[in-house]
Amino acid sequence: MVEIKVDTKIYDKENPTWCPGCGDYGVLLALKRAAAILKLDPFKTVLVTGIGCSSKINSYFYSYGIHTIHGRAASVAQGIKLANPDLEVIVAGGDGDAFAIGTEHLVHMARRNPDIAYIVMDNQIYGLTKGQVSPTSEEGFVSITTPYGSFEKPVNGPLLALAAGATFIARGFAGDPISLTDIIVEGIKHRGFALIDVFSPCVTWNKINTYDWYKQHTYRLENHDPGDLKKAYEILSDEERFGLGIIYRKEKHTLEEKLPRKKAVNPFDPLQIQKSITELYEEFL
Amino acid sequence: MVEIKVDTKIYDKENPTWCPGCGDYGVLLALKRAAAILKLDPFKTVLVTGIGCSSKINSYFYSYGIHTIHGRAASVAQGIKLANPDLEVIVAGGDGDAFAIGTEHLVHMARRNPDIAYIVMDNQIYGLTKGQVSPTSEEGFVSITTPYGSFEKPVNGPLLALAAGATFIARGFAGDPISLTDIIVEGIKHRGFALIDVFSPCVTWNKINTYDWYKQHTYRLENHDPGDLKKAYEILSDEERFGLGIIYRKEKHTLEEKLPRKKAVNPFDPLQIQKSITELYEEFL
Amino acid sequence: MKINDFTVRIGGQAGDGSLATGELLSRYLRRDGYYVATDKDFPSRIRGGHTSYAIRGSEKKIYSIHDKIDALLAFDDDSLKLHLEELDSGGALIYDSSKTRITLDRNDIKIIGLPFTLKAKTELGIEIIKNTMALGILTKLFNLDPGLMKETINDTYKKRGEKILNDNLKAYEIGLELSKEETGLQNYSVNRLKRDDNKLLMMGNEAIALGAMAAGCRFISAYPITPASDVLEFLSKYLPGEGGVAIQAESEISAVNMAIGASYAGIRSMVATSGPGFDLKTEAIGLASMIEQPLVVLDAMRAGPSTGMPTKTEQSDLNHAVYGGHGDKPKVVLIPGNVEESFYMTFEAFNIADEFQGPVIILTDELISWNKQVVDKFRLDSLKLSRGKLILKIDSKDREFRRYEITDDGISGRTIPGVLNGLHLETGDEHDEFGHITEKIDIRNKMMEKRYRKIEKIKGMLFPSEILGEGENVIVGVGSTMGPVIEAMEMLKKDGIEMKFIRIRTLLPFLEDSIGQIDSARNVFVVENNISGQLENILKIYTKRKDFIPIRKYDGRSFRPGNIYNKVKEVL
Amino acid sequence: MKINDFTVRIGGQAGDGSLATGELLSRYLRRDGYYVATDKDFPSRIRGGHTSYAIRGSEKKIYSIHDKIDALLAFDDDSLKLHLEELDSGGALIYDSSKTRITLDRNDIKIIGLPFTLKAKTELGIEIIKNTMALGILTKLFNLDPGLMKETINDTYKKRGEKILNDNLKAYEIGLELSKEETGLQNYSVNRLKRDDNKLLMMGNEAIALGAMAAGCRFISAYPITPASDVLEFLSKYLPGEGGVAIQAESEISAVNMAIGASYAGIRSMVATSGPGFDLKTEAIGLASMIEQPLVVLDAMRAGPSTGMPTKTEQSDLNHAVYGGHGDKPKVVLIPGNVEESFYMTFEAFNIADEFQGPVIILTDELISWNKQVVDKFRLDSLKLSRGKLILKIDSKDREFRRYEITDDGISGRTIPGVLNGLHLETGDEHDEFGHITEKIDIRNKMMEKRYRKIEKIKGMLFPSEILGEGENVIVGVGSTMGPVIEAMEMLKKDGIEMKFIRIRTLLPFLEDSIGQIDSARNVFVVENNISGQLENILKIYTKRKDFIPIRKYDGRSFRPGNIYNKVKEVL
Ligand SMILES: Cc1ncc(C[n+]2csc(CCOP(=O)(O)OP(=O)(O)O)c2C)c(N)n1
Ligand SMILES: Cc1ncc(C[n+]2csc(CCOP(=O)(O)OP(=O)(O)O)c2C)c(N)n1
Ligand code: SF4
Ligand code: SF4
Ligand SMILES: [Mg+2]
Ligand SMILES: [Mg+2]
Repeated sequence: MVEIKVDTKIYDKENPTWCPGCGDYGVLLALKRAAAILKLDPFKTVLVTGIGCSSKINSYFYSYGIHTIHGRAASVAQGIKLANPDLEVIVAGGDGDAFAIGTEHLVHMARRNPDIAYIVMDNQIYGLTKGQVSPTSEEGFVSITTPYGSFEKPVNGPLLALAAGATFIARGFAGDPISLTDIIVEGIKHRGFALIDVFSPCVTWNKINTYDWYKQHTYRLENHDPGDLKKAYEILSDEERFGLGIIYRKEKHTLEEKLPRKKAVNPFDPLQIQKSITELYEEFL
Repeated sequence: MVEIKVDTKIYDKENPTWCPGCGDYGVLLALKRAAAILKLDPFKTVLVTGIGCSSKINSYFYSYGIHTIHGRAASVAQGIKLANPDLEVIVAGGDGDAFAIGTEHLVHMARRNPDIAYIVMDNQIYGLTKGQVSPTSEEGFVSITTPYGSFEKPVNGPLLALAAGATFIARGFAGDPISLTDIIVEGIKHRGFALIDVFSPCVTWNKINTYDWYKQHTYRLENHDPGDLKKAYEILSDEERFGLGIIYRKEKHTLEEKLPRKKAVNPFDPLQIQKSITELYEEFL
Repeated sequence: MKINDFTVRIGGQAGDGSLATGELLSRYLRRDGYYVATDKDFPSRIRGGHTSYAIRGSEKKIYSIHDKIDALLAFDDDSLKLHLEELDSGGALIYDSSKTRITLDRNDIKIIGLPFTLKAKTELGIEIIKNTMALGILTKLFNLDPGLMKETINDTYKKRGEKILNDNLKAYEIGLELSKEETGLQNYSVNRLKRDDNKLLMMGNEAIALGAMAAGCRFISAYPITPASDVLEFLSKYLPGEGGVAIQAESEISAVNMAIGASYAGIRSMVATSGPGFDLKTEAIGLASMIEQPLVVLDAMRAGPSTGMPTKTEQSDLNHAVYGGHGDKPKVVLIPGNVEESFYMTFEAFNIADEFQGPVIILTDELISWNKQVVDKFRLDSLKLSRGKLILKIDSKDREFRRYEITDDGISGRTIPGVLNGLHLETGDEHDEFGHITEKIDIRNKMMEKRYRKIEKIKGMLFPSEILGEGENVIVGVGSTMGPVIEAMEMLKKDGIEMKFIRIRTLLPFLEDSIGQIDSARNVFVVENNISGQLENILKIYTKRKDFIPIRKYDGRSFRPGNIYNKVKEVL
Repeated sequence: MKINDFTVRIGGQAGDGSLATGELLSRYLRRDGYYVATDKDFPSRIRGGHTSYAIRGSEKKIYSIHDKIDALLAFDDDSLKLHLEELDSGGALIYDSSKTRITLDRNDIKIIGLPFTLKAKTELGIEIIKNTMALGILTKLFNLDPGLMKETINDTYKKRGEKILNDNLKAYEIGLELSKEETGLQNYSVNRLKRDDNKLLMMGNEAIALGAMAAGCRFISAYPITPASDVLEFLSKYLPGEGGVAIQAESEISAVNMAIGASYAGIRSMVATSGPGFDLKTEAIGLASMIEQPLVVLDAMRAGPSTGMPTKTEQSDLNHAVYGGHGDKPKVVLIPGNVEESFYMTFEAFNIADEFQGPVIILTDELISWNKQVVDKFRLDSLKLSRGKLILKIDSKDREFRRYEITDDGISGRTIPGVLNGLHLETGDEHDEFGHITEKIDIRNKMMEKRYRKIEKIKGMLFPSEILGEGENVIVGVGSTMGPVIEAMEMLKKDGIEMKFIRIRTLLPFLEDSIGQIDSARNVFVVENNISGQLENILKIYTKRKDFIPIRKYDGRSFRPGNIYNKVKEVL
């Protein structure tokens, strides 16, 4: 892989307040790089987040942004995309946001296949609330709410999204923002729903799943055909070693395309929307 | 398959108010037969439901019952099972309950693996609210809320549950209550979470997915090894023809077994629970 | 003697067609120039259980049925048991003589047994068609116009195919034939009114959907729930043609968050729900308030608590609408009194939401939501759309836009994604003018005050109380109780008792426009469809008086005028 | 001259250890016989941003810090900027001379610059240890007992390993050495109090967790949220040992429904959350009320609306607790005033929930939730557990049990699955005595009335208002404002102004026990930590008076006594 030199400065906004060393810096960098490569217009891009350390990312990325409530970013994003399909809509947030309180929305978003990329910054812990177990924490994981070790099998987010019908599944690592850039570029380019699960270490609360741990437990997918659904299930079913890269990709009609309307109403023509309803009076005679 | 003659009368309660011909009658019959075969003690069994036509089933089945709110039966059931693992806890309800508003709970219940069987009475429609599209309705399905046809890929409930970590997945058909009985028997016997997805036609609102339709689109699994995870994914990935029977089964530790407590507190000893907390004072000195 | 004003009740088992007959009668009446008010009562199941449909036709505008009915069309024994008492003397009981045998000790009514089921089965082979047949006897009793009735049947069933249409027309003819011997009801001097197409027959949910469409709402996301589902259903049919989206979400929580997203992107959007779903939307409504996004929320109230009685009516979500949700956040709560007003209020709700940039909640109850009334065609020319401080072009080249600029009236310019130089962050965290997250004391205070200033500012746009009648005895009410209260007032007037009716239409912010009149009244009756006195408790915050006389009902059924009349008479 | 009563503020960047130092000081003070009240202020992020911790020690029982602080330990410039004004004359400013250079024009304070960071780095190689070092100068200034301090450090750090313990002990010694030259503060006559182990140092969340354990709560399901998470965290540690379950659910909705399930199965259960999560639980709390299941819900209030300021305090969920949720449903809302009371109220909440069979909501705010106070060891012997009409053995052999029997007091026998012959259905739909779903008018009315009768019945078990002081000028408040109000009253007393403080402890059902006193008072000040006057609006429903004088604060910070004192002085 050759590192493409890009100028990410135009996407700078506030300085991050994440802890020094937090994986989320790597994700932010990769996102900025991807945006630069794709030449995303900040005025036509919306970065939608939930609540969590990771969800603060839209304070630090120069585009339109909406920082919603915990778990609901996916739904807000779908509303935005349906209302104005011309916008580039990207969702980002934590593992709690996506795979705990937001599970329902992720699953249904996947089956609808809107043209939205969802970047999960997965640190296998609840960062902002100070170190509770997360749905992606491994069994036995000791945290302040699981002092005797977690007694639940973790959620396998990408596998779940695949089963729900997602048309693009990838996994990245914040410790390798250059490779991650490529994944994000592909995810954003993908026409349809793209789930990008990124291992993004929390250096403050998760002393198990460190950068090193991820290096040991991940491998780069080589010669993998993302069109192979069976293989995708196989890769994702492996709960010991995690393949990094694009795991599954298939073009299908997007939600926006499948809607019955011919052409979306134009939000920039706000007063033309008022409508005579007299033609509907027939229903009431 | 030989039909076992069982006396189901002791499980009779109120007379169902379902529409004549509703698939749910078949599910109720199968459940009563299964209960009789397993000799379930009505006083030690709890049938937990959400809201919907199907969720009224615990008005018609003689056991303890709790008819909760839409989508939350799974959570209530887990609370019951954790509080008193000696109870036989069964959940039943509709496709809306399980795969729309309750998605999140189903997924997390599956990964926790409590010893609970969940019977989904899937009619691919919202019955009680009068015929709206359901998360399991097929693409193109015309309903009162999708007059131009559904534009969403349906949720594949059993596949989702498998991806979430369920240890027992089966599919049945209300039109064949005898085979369904066996499936329910096995599901209840299974130590761990069992998802039993039952095609249960709504004769009033769903004129597409009729008894005949299901007969044409289902087949009975023969010589299938439920221990074969890959095969299970394959069977469930088929969205044209639906295999009936036990699709996946694997024994794993249950949630109740994995909890850190030694022995569950006894709810029948209600006043012994008051506890001196002085030994904890040390934390506060 | 009642003149051109009568109520018919049709009762039977759920799913057996009484509702369809009621529909036909209502449609006929509208065509004949009548105003109509209806009241459905059916169980929360799909088939079976007692269902009944009361239809009142009148020359004057009405919003309620009578206490007494003038004809009872009873297709099952339950109808008789439950409704015979309601039947006014001089009225008619019509029963299906092929199903029921009757011995009654009332000789003040006309009793007519006709073999509907038998005839339906033998002559047409379809039992359910007995309903249409029964229109024959109603035609006779109330001297309706058979030609117009046939036209109505024709227009109603022609879309359903030749066979169904013809069967129904035939059934009606048989009904007329069967009724040939009967005479009309004495109490009525039914003149045919003028054929009039300046009126429409619709339920509140439809009026709301139309109001939304007229206001340019192009996005609804909702989750089915009784009695709100019709709004999504109606808009699913018509929004796509306007470039809009109607989407059934996976839950109420998803629905409201999608609608917030659409609103953020610049499209007028709404959600429609009832009690349980309204609860679930609580958190997101707070978000809309905090990020200052317009959002219209319909809560069609039903009998609670919890699942309660889903197909029954109640006015018990006032509290949640006004006070629900953690934290202090401005919102607006409107409550229309009838179907017609539901249209106008919905239209204005979108303007209000855009003007003050926040959530507007519309409360209806089942009596309005899904009972049809005849309304005058809407004064569409009088409707003006205003989008408030929506900014779609920005000249300044500042890197970030002051989305939450502190202004005198608290309202800031709002821009949407896609606008050049309009970039900002919206966040439910406390924030500064650009939307940057902050916890600074001075900014926090300014932002809280700004948000509350907006509410003061828009008070002028909101719906003042409607005052009807005069007198030192006052009735206060909200929503659908309007209909029965007006009827009760007329009954009282006949007894020489003049009442003043104050109908509150904006619950939040509470407009204190009628407080003076409430305080100075001799007696104040508060009519509400709930057990705990939610409206009364709101009034008590603003009024000096504590001695309200409650008139409450919480059995899931709407008020009858007599409930109010009797209570007033007890006291006065 | 202050005697054995002083406040120290320690300020720095989040995550750099100021909180740990405050902890040590608090623990020391408890050991030395002091009562302690604390007030933390930190941002909603993990590292960085200004954090400060104020600790007050006093001989008498206290629930609030002072307006003025006696020592400011400033580890960064922000601390100086933000808190110097607070520093009382005669007090001491201690700053880190290796980081900051100071030129100040205050000569009424002692200014002490010591090179903490430098020393920490050079002598121990760990910057963060400067905090412990700073305890040296505090020891000197307030004449604390170095031996007891070392013991405290020892007990605190010994679990963290030899190295950490020794480093901290060494740091303290260095701190003492550095401070050798300094003299004590003049204003203080600090006698060492009696070493006293009849007191405990804890935060409200811990008191609540302990109250729950004592009451036999054996199930908590919760979803992490500031500032309630500690309750789940504490119980995760200790419930398994009692055969109980503490489970972090996938969401607040799941949590509350699990807890309802556990309660239904006969185990006392609770949930703990804050604003956004409280919203999400709304629907299920209504279910608990309708199916009549005991449930204890903690809402630890934080600054809203929406995400608001998660680590800041507010009293703005009163409305939602009292009025939230669709439909009319009985529930109980309690609000404790301090850490100690939180324990007792939680214990009783479980009894109340069992007695009336429904949800009991406890409201705390951040000032109580996670600020530590010294409390007297609990009077455990005085606590009596009552499970209400829980029935575990049934003699009758009826096929179904009358779970919702209509009784005089509205309360029915409750049985649980597993009980022979206790079989019944529980449902959120309206139901008859056996739990069969029904919509019959008479049963509906009886059931609604039955549920509301329960609330009347249990009023006697609830917490009456607490009245402190005497006089015709009254302050009304709830929750944590108790602390600052008491201090303000003392300040006013010195000015010759006697005040009466009415602290409402049960918000729902509203106990009208203090209404007479409120109505007859000359002036009534209502102190509350919110912008909209939620408490005032509740009072207005029951009182005749409308002329309350609001004292409100909504910047996310707790009241200081002076905020109240000043406002009262303005008026009186
Ligand atoms: C409804 C609701 N519940 C709980 C919270 C508290 N909360 C804030 S962030 C968070 C989870 C953080 O974990 P994650 O989503 O993994 O993000 P991270 O901080 O690890 O990046 C929680 C539970 C909330 N804000 N809203
Ligand atoms: C929170 C909430 N939302 C919506 C409803 C309305 N509702 C009742 S049943 C139901 C869905 C019914 O469909 P399904 O779960 O498939 O059950 P079925 O009736 O088909 O058996 C809905 C949406 C409700 N009761 N509560
Ligand atoms: S707490 Fe963890 S996730 Fe949050 S900013 Fe710090 S390192 Fe990152
Ligand atoms: S509506 Fe459908 S699901 Fe409901 S009872 Fe009738 S047939 Fe069954
Ligand atoms: Mg995380
Ligand atoms: Mg269904």
